[in-house]
Formats: sequence, structure tokens, C-alpha cells
Amino acid sequence: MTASIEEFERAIAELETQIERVRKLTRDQGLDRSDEIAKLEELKSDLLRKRYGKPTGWDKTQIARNPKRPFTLDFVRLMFSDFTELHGDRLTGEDGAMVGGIARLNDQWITLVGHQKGRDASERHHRNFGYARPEGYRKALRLMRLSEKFKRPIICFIDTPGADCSVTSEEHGISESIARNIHEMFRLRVPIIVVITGEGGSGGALGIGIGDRVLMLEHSIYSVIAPEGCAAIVWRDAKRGSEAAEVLGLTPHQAKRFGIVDEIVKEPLGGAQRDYDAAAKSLKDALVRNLAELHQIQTEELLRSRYDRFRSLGVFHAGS
Amino acid sequence: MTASIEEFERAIAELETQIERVRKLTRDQGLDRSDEIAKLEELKSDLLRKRYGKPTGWDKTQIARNPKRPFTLDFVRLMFSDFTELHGDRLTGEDGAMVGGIARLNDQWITLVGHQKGRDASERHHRNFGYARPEGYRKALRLMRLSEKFKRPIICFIDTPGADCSVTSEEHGISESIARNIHEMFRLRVPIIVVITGEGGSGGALGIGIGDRVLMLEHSIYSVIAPEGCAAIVWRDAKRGSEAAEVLGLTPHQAKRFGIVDEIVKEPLGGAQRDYDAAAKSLKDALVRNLAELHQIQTEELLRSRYDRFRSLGVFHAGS
Amino acid sequence: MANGWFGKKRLPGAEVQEAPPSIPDGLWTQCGKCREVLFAREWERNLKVCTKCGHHFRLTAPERIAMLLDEESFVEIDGDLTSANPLNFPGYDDKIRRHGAASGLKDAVVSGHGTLDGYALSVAVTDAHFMRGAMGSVVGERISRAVELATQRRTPVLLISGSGGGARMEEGLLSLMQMAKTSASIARHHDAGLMTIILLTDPSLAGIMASWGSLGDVLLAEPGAQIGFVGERVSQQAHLGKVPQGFQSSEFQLTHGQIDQVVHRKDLRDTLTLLLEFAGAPGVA
Amino acid sequence: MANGWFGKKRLPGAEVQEAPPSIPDGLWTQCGKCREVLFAREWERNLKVCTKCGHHFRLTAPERIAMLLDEESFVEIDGDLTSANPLNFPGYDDKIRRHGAASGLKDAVVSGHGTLDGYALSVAVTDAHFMRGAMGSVVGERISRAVELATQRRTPVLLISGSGGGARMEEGLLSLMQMAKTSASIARHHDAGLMTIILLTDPSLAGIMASWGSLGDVLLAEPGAQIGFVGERVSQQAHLGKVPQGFQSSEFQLTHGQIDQVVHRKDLRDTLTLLLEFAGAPGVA
Ligand SMILES: [Zn+2]
Ligand SMILES: [Zn+2]
Repeated sequence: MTASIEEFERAIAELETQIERVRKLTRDQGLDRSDEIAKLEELKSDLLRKRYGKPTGWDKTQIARNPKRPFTLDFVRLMFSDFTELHGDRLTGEDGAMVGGIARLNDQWITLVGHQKGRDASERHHRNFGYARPEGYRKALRLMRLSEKFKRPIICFIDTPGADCSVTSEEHGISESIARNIHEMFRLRVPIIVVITGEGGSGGALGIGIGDRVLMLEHSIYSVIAPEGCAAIVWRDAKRGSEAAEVLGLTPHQAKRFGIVDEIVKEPLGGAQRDYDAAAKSLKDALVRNLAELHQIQTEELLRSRYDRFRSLGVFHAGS
Repeated sequence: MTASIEEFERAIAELETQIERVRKLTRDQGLDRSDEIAKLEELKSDLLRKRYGKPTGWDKTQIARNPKRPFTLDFVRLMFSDFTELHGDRLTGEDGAMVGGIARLNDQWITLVGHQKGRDASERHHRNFGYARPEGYRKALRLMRLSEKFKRPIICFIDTPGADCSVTSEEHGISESIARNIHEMFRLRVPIIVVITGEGGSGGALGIGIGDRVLMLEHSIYSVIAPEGCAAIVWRDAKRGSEAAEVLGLTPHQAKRFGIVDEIVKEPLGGAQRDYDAAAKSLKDALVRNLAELHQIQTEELLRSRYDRFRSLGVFHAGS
Repeated sequence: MANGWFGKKRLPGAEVQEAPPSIPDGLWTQCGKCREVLFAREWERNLKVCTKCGHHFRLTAPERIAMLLDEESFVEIDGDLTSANPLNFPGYDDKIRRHGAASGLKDAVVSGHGTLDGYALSVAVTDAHFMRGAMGSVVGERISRAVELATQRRTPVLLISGSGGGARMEEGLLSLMQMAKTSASIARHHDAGLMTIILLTDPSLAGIMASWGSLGDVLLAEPGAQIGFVGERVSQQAHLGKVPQGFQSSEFQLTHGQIDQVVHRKDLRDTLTLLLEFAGAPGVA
Repeated sequence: MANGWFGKKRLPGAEVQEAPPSIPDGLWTQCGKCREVLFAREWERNLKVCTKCGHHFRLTAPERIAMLLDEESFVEIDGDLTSANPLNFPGYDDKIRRHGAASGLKDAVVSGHGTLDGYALSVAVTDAHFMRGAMGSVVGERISRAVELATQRRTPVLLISGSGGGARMEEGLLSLMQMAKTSASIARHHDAGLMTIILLTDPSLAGIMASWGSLGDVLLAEPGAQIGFVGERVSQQAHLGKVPQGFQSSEFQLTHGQIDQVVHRKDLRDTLTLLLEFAGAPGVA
């Protein structure tokens, strides 16, 4: 049985510690142990290539949830300039689980919105673990409309386990806020690119998930339900998440197969968390290229294509 | 010194009791005392005519606040048919201090929104004494947009001491909700008639106060600040409200003089609270007539006139 | 209006799960809320509302259509669409067969067009008796087509939810995409200046509510329906803790500004008629 | 950017009320918040932000314009408008004279056009040193004209609030109507696809906030400003009871979703420049 990604990563961490030890010896004692280092490095690459080469749905689930993965604001920092964060839904609140603002992608002003997870305990709490609230979705819509007004494209970063389902969020209309966003995103008269960078959790993802292009990072997931939740319902056993992850078809390749996703963005070997710069560069290239394509399209055609793109999704039998 | 409206109304109530007593005698004992009754009735009319003939600003303030005055839902019941109340702002709440819905004025569908005060203690609490919250203003805007979508005119009933200034309302953006309504009401592409039926309290009134016609019932008031509040600030004595009521110019006639109000709707002798039917009929006639006029106007011209109407308000010196 | 809509024959699948086996089927039924044993004929004349406590029993989609639309006016469309099993999800084909047999439905939705008090409109009704009314590709497709038909014919559309499941996980992401698809159709309908009315009945949850179930010009709900973002099972998993009294009821949603009106079943047709008149819907001669 | 904006000469009327009389005017000033005595030149170089606690002192409208706009670019308009006394309100004429003399302003607003980092724009600044910045007919008229000028020239408009009073009761209902008037102008500016930026400084209350002060595409606020619907005096009358810590501060409004960003005075120009670039505002050669 293959080791889980978590177990594997622990082993890799040990290997890295060992490499570092040898390096230190080299430095401290002046001995040339570069052969040994090269061998260990090659071993590491080999292991990574093997383990990350054909990851299962469950592997991807774990990679996508890796707390070391770059989050939205990491990508923003690495890909954009002049980022100016804008807060608040102008109604009732400000939601730390959803960020947004204006920024420049090369020479081009864009608006971005995205889920934001927290790195340490206090930020995780502030970000509500990436579970966005109605205030977050409404902030996102406000900013997207601002972007539309000034004819700037919109980029959405999805990375959420799901929408917040607390009592307060229910009271503040979490359903309505997601439905409204989906509805309005079909009406925004500027290009929209959606990127799933980590977890694409169900309705919480879709609430900022309508676009002219939907990209997924190589090790992200997009699912109608968390695999554990699915297992709990189907087999009454939440521990069978790994099985559920396979049947749910939550990988980028499955999503692409059904036309739900347009492009899979390559990650550095071993996942984006290993090399933020490389991950950001890869994503930035994809964004620039897709934006350039979308800029060629007239607004009416853009809206028609966006409609058709989503309208055609579904598999059923016709004719009895 | 003239008796206050409240004192006067107590005296009238006594007179009415006396008339009723004589009537009862007539019935019970079969004596014809119609002469006496007629005299008493004439006395009552005389007194009413005198006292209500030239009411001061402070008189009007008290009449406008009379808890027996018809409220929005009374007018709705008496003037419209097929009223269907619609609730909620679809964001975070439902505000009992603001009502709204669709209804028919004769053959014509309209949408109405309006402040609602409560009659008894429990309803007063539910209606928050007519102090509308952000949820109320946002519900009103939602319904006005619904009306615009289906090209139905809008009628707004103003009767509020002011907008709710509780901590919760501040947290939910009471300022924004009023500002947004004012802004959007200039953009609604259907005729809007505003009626001040009782208290027109400052920003809370203006939050549903932009229209192509602004009418005031004869004994309503419209003021930038409650007279007592004004007195408290200017003379540091809230008890001098009667003086402040005069200098503030809060009567329909003053408002008309400055072009703030287009038409004063006659009330039955002694005030609308004496005869709901007559008051409703008077208002209904005015609404029907104004709506018919507004229907003659093309949408672009309507919006331009609405703009110009409010844009021209103000008195200042130009040229130094 | 309103009397005897179900007088002719009992429709299949209705509420059988609520009648305890000890009571002979057909003559009597028991209220799921107050436990009162009800004389079936009287209960049906009362539109399957408990005559004692006012509990609104769940209806099937065909019952709902019979109750609301003008007699004989309903024309079903897209009845030939049936669910596939795109992910080869274990047991899904079998589940569809079982639910189909038990409910008499081909999937969790019935859609078509008809008239209501003479007003032409499209209508789609999801039915909790089939896989809890969860939104698979067929449900999404039929709803979108019903909305598109309404846009094309320039009529209003009435969407009625009786969907406890929201998404149908057996279809994976494709199920999620039905939220996008149905919302897209409604956005176009909206842009065409036409009315969308949503009627929420018990239960209306999850993916339905986070898409078309929230997107009406007007949202009506039957009394006492469960309406909300997550169902009980998920909210237990999410450790929501103690929820307030009446959480996720129609009345709770009304108080929190999410729906326009809670309407008793007997008043539904009248209320809908007024809304259709307000919208200036063209009548059909 | 930013150094020495106030280096040339002290502008009249600034913060005199905050400096205790025991400290010789001109050389020293005292922080109204932390009570630190500050060397005036250093404090001015620091844009009148307390070097110890970061308290943002109130600025006059001319100071604000000098600080934000490109040097020599500002052209005042409508400077000839002055308040009338339409209601013959007792003492109003006198009050205007007194406030005019004390503040060096003709009314509570300065408006005109200019450039900011080369971007042409309209600007209007209300000034709490004149009748608490309350919105009379002159304030409303000048703001509306500044917005209309921007619409006509197709430039953004920057409206800056330092208004504690909101409405000016001495002008009665006419004062209230300035809320409508200014909002109307902004609605037209919005419909023309042009940007409105609002900067809220201490204090920004009442009628201002219930109209143009809330109507920006973007709302910025200086740290620690009082921003809200009712001022202290009214909220005491309204028996609000205990209010939460920091109630009606910039930071409170940020937390409650009402403003986009709290920006330190030294960063204002940079932030505004980015917003103008985003809006695609035409530069002026
Ligand atoms: Zn019962
Ligand atoms: Zn200080």
C-alpha cells in the first residue's frame, strides 16, 4: 500500500534534514561531500517524481489542503504589483475569509477576489479557516461590480473547504449571497478568470466560480462535497474519505474531462508549497495568456460564451 | 395663550361624550332633542374650525404625531385593493418599521413602501415606533427595483420620527442604507410619488423621499430635526420645542414655499384621525391625478425633471 | 377555487412514509407533526394540510401541479431525460431505479408549461420523494429548459422546490454545475424583464437554495417548511452546536429577510395570480 | 512625496481649539489625544500627525488641498457663494460672520478642480472649523457643482468630509435637501462611468454620511476619525446606552464593512493615485 501524502512528506522532511546535515558538514569541516549531496538530492527528486507523478484523488485532496501551500495573498504578492486591498460589503460586515482589491498584472489593472486561509492559529481564526461568510461573498460582488464599472477584468482565487454554515451566516443569508453572486457573475460585462488554487469546496467555491476561463492548479481539487462527508453519507463512515475521493472525480483531470475546467496549471515538482515563486510564475503565465485571449472577444460574445460554457455542463440520457 | 392641541383635543373629547349622552337620552326616552344635538355639533365644528384653521408649526407637530392618526397600512387598506405585502431585504433582516408590497390603485398596479408605526404597545415595539432600520431601507429599495423591473409606479409613505440610530443599526450601515436609497431613487425609471402622511423626520424620511412629486398631508410635518432636538441644541432647553417648531419651517406651507413639496393634501376638519375614509379619499384623489400626469411623461424626461427638481433646492447668495 | 383538487384519485407516492403501517392505507392517514389520525378524504380536501395542527404535508410534483395550474393546462416537457451515471458511482443506477419505482417519477423534477388563472407560464417542480430532490444533471437541465422556454415565450416562470439534498453527489462536480446552469438561465430571464417566482416547500436546502431557490423576483414559502443552507446531517458534522428555536423554518427565514411571504397552501393560487398580474404577464386566450 | 507641504506658512484656523492657552502659539502644540507637547515644525512636517501616538489632527480645507493636490494645480470654483438666511433663523447671520472670521473660510466647504499626480479631478472639502462642517445650501451647491464639473470634464471627483454636524438646522428643510441634491449629482457621475472617491476625516457624521459621504466607488478614512450616523449629543438624547469600545471610529466602520480602507495620512496620496490609475482617469499633460 502506498504511503499517504502526509506520511510521505514526513519522510521527505527527514531526508531534507539529512541533506542539510551533510551540507553543514561540508561548510564546517571543509570536506567535499558534493557527491553524497547530489545523490541525496537525486533520491529526493526521484521520490517526489514517483509519489507526485500519479497522485490519486485522495493524494490531491491532501496536497490541496497542505497548510504550507501558497494562499491567495501569497499569489497576489508574487504575481501582481500595486495591490490595494479593499474591504467590506458596505452592508453589514467585513469577512477576513474573503479578500479583494485592485492590482496590476504586468501593465494591466485587474480586480481580484479570493478566499483566504490563515497561516497561524490567530490568522486562521481571523480567516475563519477559509470558510467565507455572506459578507465575504457580498464584498466580492461589490468589488466585481466596481471592476465592471471601470472595464477591468476580474480574477477569482478559489481556496475554501466550503461556505460558512454557522447560525449567523444562515441568518445573514449565506444561500442568497452565493446564489446572487452566481447570477450576477453571468451578467458582468468584463472578462473573468477563475483559478482554483487549493480546495474548491462546493457552493462556497462556486460563489466566486463563474468565469470565461476556469483554471485549476495541478494539485488542487474541486468537489461537490468533501470526500469525508461523502463517505459519511454513502457508507456511514467518514474514514473512508480516500475511497470517496476516487469516486467523486474531484481532480483537475476529471474536471477537465467534463468541460468544467479549461486548463490545468502545472505546479513545481512536489507541489506549489515547495516553490512559491515557480508556482506563481506558472500561474501568472497562464493568466496573462488567457487574459490576452479574452481581450480579443467582444463583450456580447464573451457573455454568450460564458453562458454556453456553463449551460452545456451535465450528462444525461435523452430519449426513452 | 392658546390651548395646546392636546388640551384642546381633551376638551373636544368631553364635548363628544356630552353629545353622545344626549343622543342616548333621545333613544332611550324617545324625547326629541335634535335641536340641542345640532347646536352641540355646530359648537364642535366651530371649535375645530377655529383651532385647526390656523395651526402653528407646533400644533402641526402634535397633530402629525397623534397616535390615532391613520398609519401607512390604514391608507393602504382604504385606498388600494389586492395589497400583497412583501417582506425582507434578502440580505440580513426584516424590519417591521418599514412595510412594502404590491397593490392596485383603481386599475393600476403600483408598488408601495412606507414607514409603519404601531397602534398598541406590542405593535409599537414590533414597528420600532416607526424608526426604520437599514434592513427597512434595503427592503424598500429591493421592492422599488422590483417595481422598476415591471414598469410599475412607486408610492412612498413617509411617517417616521427619524431613522433608527441604535448600535445595531450603526453596525448594519444605517447611513449607507439611506444614502444608497437616495442615490438609487434618482435612477429608478418609473414614476415615484412621495407622500408625507405624518412625521417627516430628517434623513429617515428622505431615505424613501425622492420622487417626481412630493405631497404632504395638511397636518403633517417635514423637518431636518425634531423641534425638541433643535431647541436642545440652540437654546440648551428641549422644552422650547414650540419655539423651534416655528423657526424650523416644518409645515407643509413652508416646505411648499421653498419648492420642497409640490402639493398639500387637504385633511378632513380636525385632522385625518377624525375621519380615515375622508382622509384616504382626499389622498387617493391626489395620487390618481398626479399619477395620470406622470404617465404622460417620457422616462428620460421624467428622470431629468426629477434631477432638476431636487438639484434646484437651496437658497444662497451668489456674487460677493 | 381550491376544493377537491385531489378528489379524483390519490396520486402515487404521497406521504406513504408518514402513515404508520397499523392504519389501513387509503382511508386514514396520520399527521407527522401532531400525530392526529386524519380521515384521508377530508385531509385531501384540505389540500393535505392537517386539519388539526395545520401541518403542510409534502406533496408530489404531480400533486403540486394539479393543485396550482389550471385544469388540463399542464404540458410536460423534457420527460424523456433520464439520469446517466457519468462517474460510474457505485450503486447509482440501482438507486435511480429504486427511487423511480417508489415515486412513480423518472427523476426528481417535473417540468413543463401551462396556465395559472389563465396566465401562461413555465413551471418546474422538484420532488423530495425521488432521491430527496437532489439536483443532478437531469434536474438542472429540465429547470434550465423550463426557464429558457419561458424567456422565449416571454412568460413568467414558477419554480417550486421540494429538495432536501441540494447536490447529488453521485454525479460529482456535474451536480454542482447545475447550480451555475440554472442560475444562468434565470439571469437571462431576468434581463428579459420577465418574472421568476420561487415557491419553497418542505424541504428546501443546500444547492437548491444557493442557486435558483434564492433567485426569484419573489420568494414564497409554505408554513413550517425546512429552508436553509445545510441540512441536519451536515450541520451535525459541522458542530453547529445549539441552534435557535425554529432554525431554518419558513418563519425563521421570513424573520431574517430571506423570503417575501409565508403563504398557506389554500392561499397559494390567489397570491400567485396577483403576482402574475403585477408582472403584466400575458394571458392565454 | 509628502515632506514640507505645510512648510511655507501656517494656515489659519487649524487646531487652535486643541492647543491649550498656556503653551505659546506657533512654536508648540499639544496632542489632543495623548497630551504630548509637540514641536510645531516637526509636527507640521509630520502632516499634523502626532509624532508620539499617531493621532491625526484635524486639517483645514486649504491644508487638505495643499497636502493632496499637485502644487499650484488647485483652482477654486464657486467661491462667491455665501449662505443666506432663508428662514430668518435667529442669530444665523451673526454665526456665519463669526465662524467666517475665526476660520478664514466663507463657508464650510472649499471646492474646485486640480490635479493629483497629474490626474485631473474635481475636489470638494468640507471643513469642521466652520459651523462643524454642517451642510447648508452653499455646501450642497458647491459639492453638486464640483461633481457636475467632473462629469462634464469626464474626470473623477474626490470628496473629503470633515463634517460633524451633518445638517445645518438654521436652514431647516433646505439643509436636508442638500443630501438629495449631492446624491443626485453623484448618481449622474456614476452613470457616466466615472469615479467618485470619498475620504472621511474626523469628524464625518449624520447628513454627510447618509448622503455623499457613503456614496463613493471607494471610501477611505483616516485613522481614528469619528464616523457615524448620529453624533454624541443626539445619541445621548436617544438613550443609546452603553456603546461598544471604539464605536463610530474609522476602525469600527472598517470592521463593519462600511469603508474600504483606513489610510495613514502619509499614504493617502499614493493610495489615491492608484485608485485614479485604476479608474483610467485621463491625465492632464
Ligand atoms: Zn397535525
Ligand atoms: Zn498624540
